[in-house]
Amino acid sequence: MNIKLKYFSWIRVKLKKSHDLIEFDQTISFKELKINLISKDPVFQEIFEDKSVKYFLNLTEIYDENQKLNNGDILALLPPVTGG
Amino acid sequence: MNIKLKYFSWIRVKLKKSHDLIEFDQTISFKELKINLISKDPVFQEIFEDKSVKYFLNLTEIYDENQKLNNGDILALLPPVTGG
Amino acid sequence: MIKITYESFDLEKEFISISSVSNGAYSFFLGAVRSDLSSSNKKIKGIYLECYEELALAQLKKIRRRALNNWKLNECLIIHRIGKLDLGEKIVLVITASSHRTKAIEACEFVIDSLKIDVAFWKFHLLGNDEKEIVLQKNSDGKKMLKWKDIIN
Amino acid sequence: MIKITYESFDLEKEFISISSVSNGAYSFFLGAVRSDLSSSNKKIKGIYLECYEELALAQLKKIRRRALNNWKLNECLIIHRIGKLDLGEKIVLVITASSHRTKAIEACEFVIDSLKIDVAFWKFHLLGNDEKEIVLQKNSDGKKMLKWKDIIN
Repeated sequence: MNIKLKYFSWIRVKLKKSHDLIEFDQTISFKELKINLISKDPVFQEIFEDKSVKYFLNLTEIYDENQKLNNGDILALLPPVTGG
Repeated sequence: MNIKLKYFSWIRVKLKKSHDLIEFDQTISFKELKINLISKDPVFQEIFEDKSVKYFLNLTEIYDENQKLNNGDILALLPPVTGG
Repeated sequence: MIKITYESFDLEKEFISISSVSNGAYSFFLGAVRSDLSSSNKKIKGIYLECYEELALAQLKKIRRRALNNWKLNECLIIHRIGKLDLGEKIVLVITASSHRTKAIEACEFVIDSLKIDVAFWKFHLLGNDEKEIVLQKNSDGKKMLKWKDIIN
Repeated sequence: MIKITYESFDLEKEFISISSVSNGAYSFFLGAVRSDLSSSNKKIKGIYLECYEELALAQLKKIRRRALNNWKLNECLIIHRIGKLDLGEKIVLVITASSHRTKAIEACEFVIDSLKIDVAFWKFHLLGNDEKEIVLQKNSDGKKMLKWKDIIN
């Protein structure tokens, strides 16, 4: 299954990319995804430790670490917004 | 001496005119002016009894009945405003 | 900038006339002629605005000065129409300009609230066939003004 | 009406697009690019606005719906620019339209306040020589000054 990751603001700048498409053999949880990402790039450690970062799954904010992710899901990593 | 009177809103409508120029032989007070006006036209009775009417002498609101009026003064009679 | 005028105005042009790179925030209030019923339940066709111009200008200057000082605004524009206006036409425009939004918004509300109870304009409803009706001051406008007492020197 | 756009906009045209004789009062908030200093005390030359467009649209719709319902507005327009903006350029416009002014003013402030903390836009200061600085949400601690290149298209 595929998960699309979207990065914004300083997260995008830090990772030097705006998105990723990641493949997994089986369904995973948000928590498992985090562990997987940190193992690939330690920058994710800093991102996930920042309590101000929000996570939106298919345009809806998620709070539950155990949230299951499905094929085709879009997960966005958002620093505090500064528009207006 | 001359006093110019200016009428606005319902006062203007009631009196069917927007202003008056009145001559007096000698200096008078606002109170004396009122008595004089009522004697000429009883509509002024109604105006002066209406507590919501304000009086501006040369663009400054007056509250004192004993305020002296001088030659060339402009006295405006203003109902509550409704602009904006 | 203060204007009392028979002419309508263009919002973009008025904005440009006061805009500057010092301003991060502009708050506008625009009043317009609303389709309404008269006190005798007739549809109004428009309004007529009467004004004691010399006094209104002096009163508007005072309100503008207070807004500029109290909220440390960079600019404050007030335009008020007079004469005959059709339904939908603009009556009054207030624009406040500041570095920050809260000041602009609060000051703009103060200006329009003050204008409603302290400036020498009077509205008449035009009902057709030369019939007119005087618009009376709303009690709520006077009460609303009380909220500014503690804020303004 | 909600728009997220690279283009600037004309206040008069946007007003006309939502004006109606049912509205006696319109409240506008206009945010613009202010001449400011970066966290390193450099003069900013402009800003860059990033956006997660699908999410921002959904969030703006929710805020607009809330404003319309809560203040019984007749209309609410929100326009937000994205991309590169020079000093003085318009960033955001909110217009609320109501029969009465208090509702329009309050709702307009609600919309801009909500937008500032709940909608997926991010600002960068442009400092010249390809130098950029992320603008932090107010009250947030820690500065994240970053120099980067290939972000702006």
